[in-house]
Amino acid sequence: MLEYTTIINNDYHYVINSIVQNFPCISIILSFLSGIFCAALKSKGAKKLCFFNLTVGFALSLATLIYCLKVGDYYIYMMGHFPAPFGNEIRVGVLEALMATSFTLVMMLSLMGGLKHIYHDVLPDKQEYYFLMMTLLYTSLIALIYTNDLFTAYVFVEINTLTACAIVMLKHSKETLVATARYLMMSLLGSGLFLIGISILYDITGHLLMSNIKEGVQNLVATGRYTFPLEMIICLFAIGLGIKSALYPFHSWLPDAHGQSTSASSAVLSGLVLKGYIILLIKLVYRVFGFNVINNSKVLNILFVFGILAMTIGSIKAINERDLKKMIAYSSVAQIGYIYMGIGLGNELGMVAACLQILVHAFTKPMLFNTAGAFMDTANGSRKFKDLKGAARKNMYAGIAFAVGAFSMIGIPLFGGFVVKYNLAIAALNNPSKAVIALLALIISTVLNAIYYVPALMVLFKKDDSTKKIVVIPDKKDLGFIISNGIFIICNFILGIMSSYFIKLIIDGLKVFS
Amino acid sequence: MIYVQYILILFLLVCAISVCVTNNLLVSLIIFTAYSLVMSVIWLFLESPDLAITEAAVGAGVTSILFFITLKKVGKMTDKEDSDE
Amino acid sequence: MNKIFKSLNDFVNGVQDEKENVHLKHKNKKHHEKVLTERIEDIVESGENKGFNKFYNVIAILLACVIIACMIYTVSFLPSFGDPTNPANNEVVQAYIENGIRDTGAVNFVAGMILNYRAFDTLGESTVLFIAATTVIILLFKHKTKEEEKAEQLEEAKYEDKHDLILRHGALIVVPATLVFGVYVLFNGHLSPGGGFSGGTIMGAALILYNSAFGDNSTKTFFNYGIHKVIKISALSFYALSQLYSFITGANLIESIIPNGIAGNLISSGLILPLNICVGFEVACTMFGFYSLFDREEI
Amino acid sequence: MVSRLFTNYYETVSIIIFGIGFVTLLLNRNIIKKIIGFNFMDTAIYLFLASKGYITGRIAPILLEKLGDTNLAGYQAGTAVPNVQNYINPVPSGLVLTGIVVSVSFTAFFLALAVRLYREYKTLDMHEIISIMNREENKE
Repeated sequence: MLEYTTIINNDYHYVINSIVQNFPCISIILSFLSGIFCAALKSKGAKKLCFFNLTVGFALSLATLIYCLKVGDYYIYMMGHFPAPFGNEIRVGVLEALMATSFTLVMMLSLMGGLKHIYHDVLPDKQEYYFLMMTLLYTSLIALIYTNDLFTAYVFVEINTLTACAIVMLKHSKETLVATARYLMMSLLGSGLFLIGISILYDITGHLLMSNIKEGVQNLVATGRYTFPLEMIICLFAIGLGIKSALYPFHSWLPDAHGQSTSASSAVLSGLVLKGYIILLIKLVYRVFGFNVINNSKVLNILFVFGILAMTIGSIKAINERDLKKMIAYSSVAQIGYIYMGIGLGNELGMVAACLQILVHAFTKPMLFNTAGAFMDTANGSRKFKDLKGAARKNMYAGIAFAVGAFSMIGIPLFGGFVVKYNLAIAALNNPSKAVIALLALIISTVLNAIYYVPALMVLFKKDDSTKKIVVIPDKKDLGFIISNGIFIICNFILGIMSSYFIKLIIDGLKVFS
Repeated sequence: MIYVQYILILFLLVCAISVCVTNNLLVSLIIFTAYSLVMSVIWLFLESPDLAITEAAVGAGVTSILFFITLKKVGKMTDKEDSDE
Repeated sequence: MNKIFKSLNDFVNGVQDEKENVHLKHKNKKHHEKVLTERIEDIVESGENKGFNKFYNVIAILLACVIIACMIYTVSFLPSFGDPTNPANNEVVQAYIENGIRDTGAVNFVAGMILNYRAFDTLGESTVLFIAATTVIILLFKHKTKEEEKAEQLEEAKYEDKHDLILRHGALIVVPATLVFGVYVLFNGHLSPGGGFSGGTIMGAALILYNSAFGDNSTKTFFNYGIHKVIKISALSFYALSQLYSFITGANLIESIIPNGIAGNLISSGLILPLNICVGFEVACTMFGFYSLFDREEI
Repeated sequence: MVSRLFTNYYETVSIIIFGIGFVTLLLNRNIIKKIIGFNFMDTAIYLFLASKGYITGRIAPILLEKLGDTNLAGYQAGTAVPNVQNYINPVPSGLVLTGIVVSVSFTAFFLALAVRLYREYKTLDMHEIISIMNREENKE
């Protein structure tokens, strides 16, 4: 750790020796500013500003990642003139920088891939607001990744919720309003539970900063005081964030919200927004309670069971679904289940696998949603499988990308999804009490994944004999779409083939994470 | 003074329960407004004047106005449908 | 059953109406049939659901009881109310009170805390308000052509004199007082209770009262969508920029050039006063914007 | 346990209101009722937080000269400090202030959504809206 002292009196020694350390803060405030200015611009200008901001953000977070790798340690950055229990601070390490970089990339690519649909689905006089919401969503995501203060995390969770609801709602149709209302309701329940958890935690530890809370919690556990409230707080956090990240019994809002919205929104929602909350949960596990405290509580078992239920029941629901986008949305439920199972295994390897799954899913699902949008173009906007027969033949680029995504989700070697399943299996073997169930669930879920993705591929690649009239002629040479899917495919292969490098990165990151 | 606090707190509880029970939207909104106002008084008792002034302006003021305009918009102000026929 | 009869009655009425419009006979009949069948479906459904509804209510009460019981059990373990030795009253609180005036220059420690020590949270908070205003604009704002606007203004002018007399005369007294009080609360945020948010809301409430008493046209002379946008964007961007400055100087240990002034004076406490003013104007605009969007779908 | 609940009466009541609000938000069918429930839930949490900051016999965290804290220049120069024993905890107030803004934003958003939903579906009943939506979807 870099030199950092906390002294109550005004003797603040704090050494910042490098310009790079300012980059996370600059990227957060910069995206705030560009989000605000988007309101003053027209659609085209807002788009340019949004992409400019994402590009700059990508460069800044990449630089931060390289710096962190070089130093091999985390650093703490004061947000203001006062060090942390008094002021705000952000904390940057390898894992955070890695997540921020990949999230920026995913967001840029999914916006690029779905740009045509945004112009089609959103009313022309409201398009600038779409980019405004995206920019502020991005702000809240990176702030959630970097922040080291629970209440700041709460504020940014709320920004995240509000913007996520807004990007669902911006598609001009009746159904999205209903989907937004359900999504908003569930999110509010989640935030309420999260906030009351924070209040009780503040009451018994007296701090809001994650590192100080951890000290307090370790003290309380050592002296054996407040055991029931602590258990309750962990429950509240887990349920609150579980609702927001669509853990199985609380997933009811997800298929509608992800299925009805425009493809870029679905891509960002399932690829990034859900992951933001899960990263916050991992942060809570490591930084607020400490791994051993969480491990001793029963909450991990509950998360484990819910994760396994999500993996199987989400897949079964996806099999029954006759709607392409909703099928992919249910597949998201199943994939979120993998993450929770990894966390629930309660060992380091499981956590590594969960982090890897966050990355793999973030690079795969947006591609699937964007290609689904492209398929819908060939069938006059219908999402039903019966209309989508042979859609992949009409748009070969989308077909290839969808196939890659599907193979990755099923878990075929060489693709990212396989690595996750392999690592989850190893992690499960390290935890004898849960090994049998976890392995069984992995096998069943893989089979179920194959059961719905393979027929979907077969339908999409089937020769279409019927001579339906196509009203909207699909634009096959949509350059942004092709480039974004190309990069997604390459990232998927990189994650699949060079996985050992990423696993090493994540292990390094988790070491300095707590 | 402590008994005043007890009474106010009890009032909050009664408000919360009665909003759940009543079927009339207008009535429940009026109860909500009263609840907000009492909440701001309670915050004065808790020595947080910043919160009291904010809650009085927001909860009993603007939020209630928004609720009432919404009711006007959806035509439930006169309450034709909800009342028992 | 009553409801079925009522809907049948409605249907018959509809048919009678229809006889008067001979031209649309066929179309309308079909429409009415559809409505009737759907209605009956609804009623049947709700009849079936009656048992289910009761079940639902029971579940609701049970769920509420379980949640409340768990949490109350938690509360019984928590530190006592009003005890000075609670864990929450620790060195952080001590530092806020002892060093507050020296560090921030604000006599109101809460204002000093939220606008100087923990300014990042507050930046997020005002952004939440900004986003909410934007979502309401997305949902309810209607772009009107110039002709529509003119027609509406004429319509408004007809009723201009018919606004309630008591309301107008009352507003003449109350609006300036409220406005002045709002400005006072806003500008004294660092000296007394209040601050940007509450002051802004009070000012917004005064604007709302003015609007409902004197009508749309008189408000439009000094406040319209363009001004609303400009105030919001400039206030928030000033906020973000000043925070960027303060974060970067703070983290790099550079002394801030903004003086704290003499504590207790109106113009003191560094950035807190300008930030309060920014937040206040943004909030006033947003609150009035909410009202006018809900009421007339424009600003 | 019951005596503890009576000592913490603010917390107890706020938790009860929280439960009521939570269930109203989750299970009430009317959207406006849902929003009122959400407001109850949030204000209950804020009451809980604010009661955490209260200390018996102390006053609001705004410097008052009548309590003997008169040396303003000294406090600013750092040569003297105000008496901590006079004031309650300012942190919860600040947090609640932030929270109130968040909840009013969500209320406005949800209400606007309710107005739009009513315009499209002519009802405020969430179940009815969903069943109408499903019916329309199946027709297509």
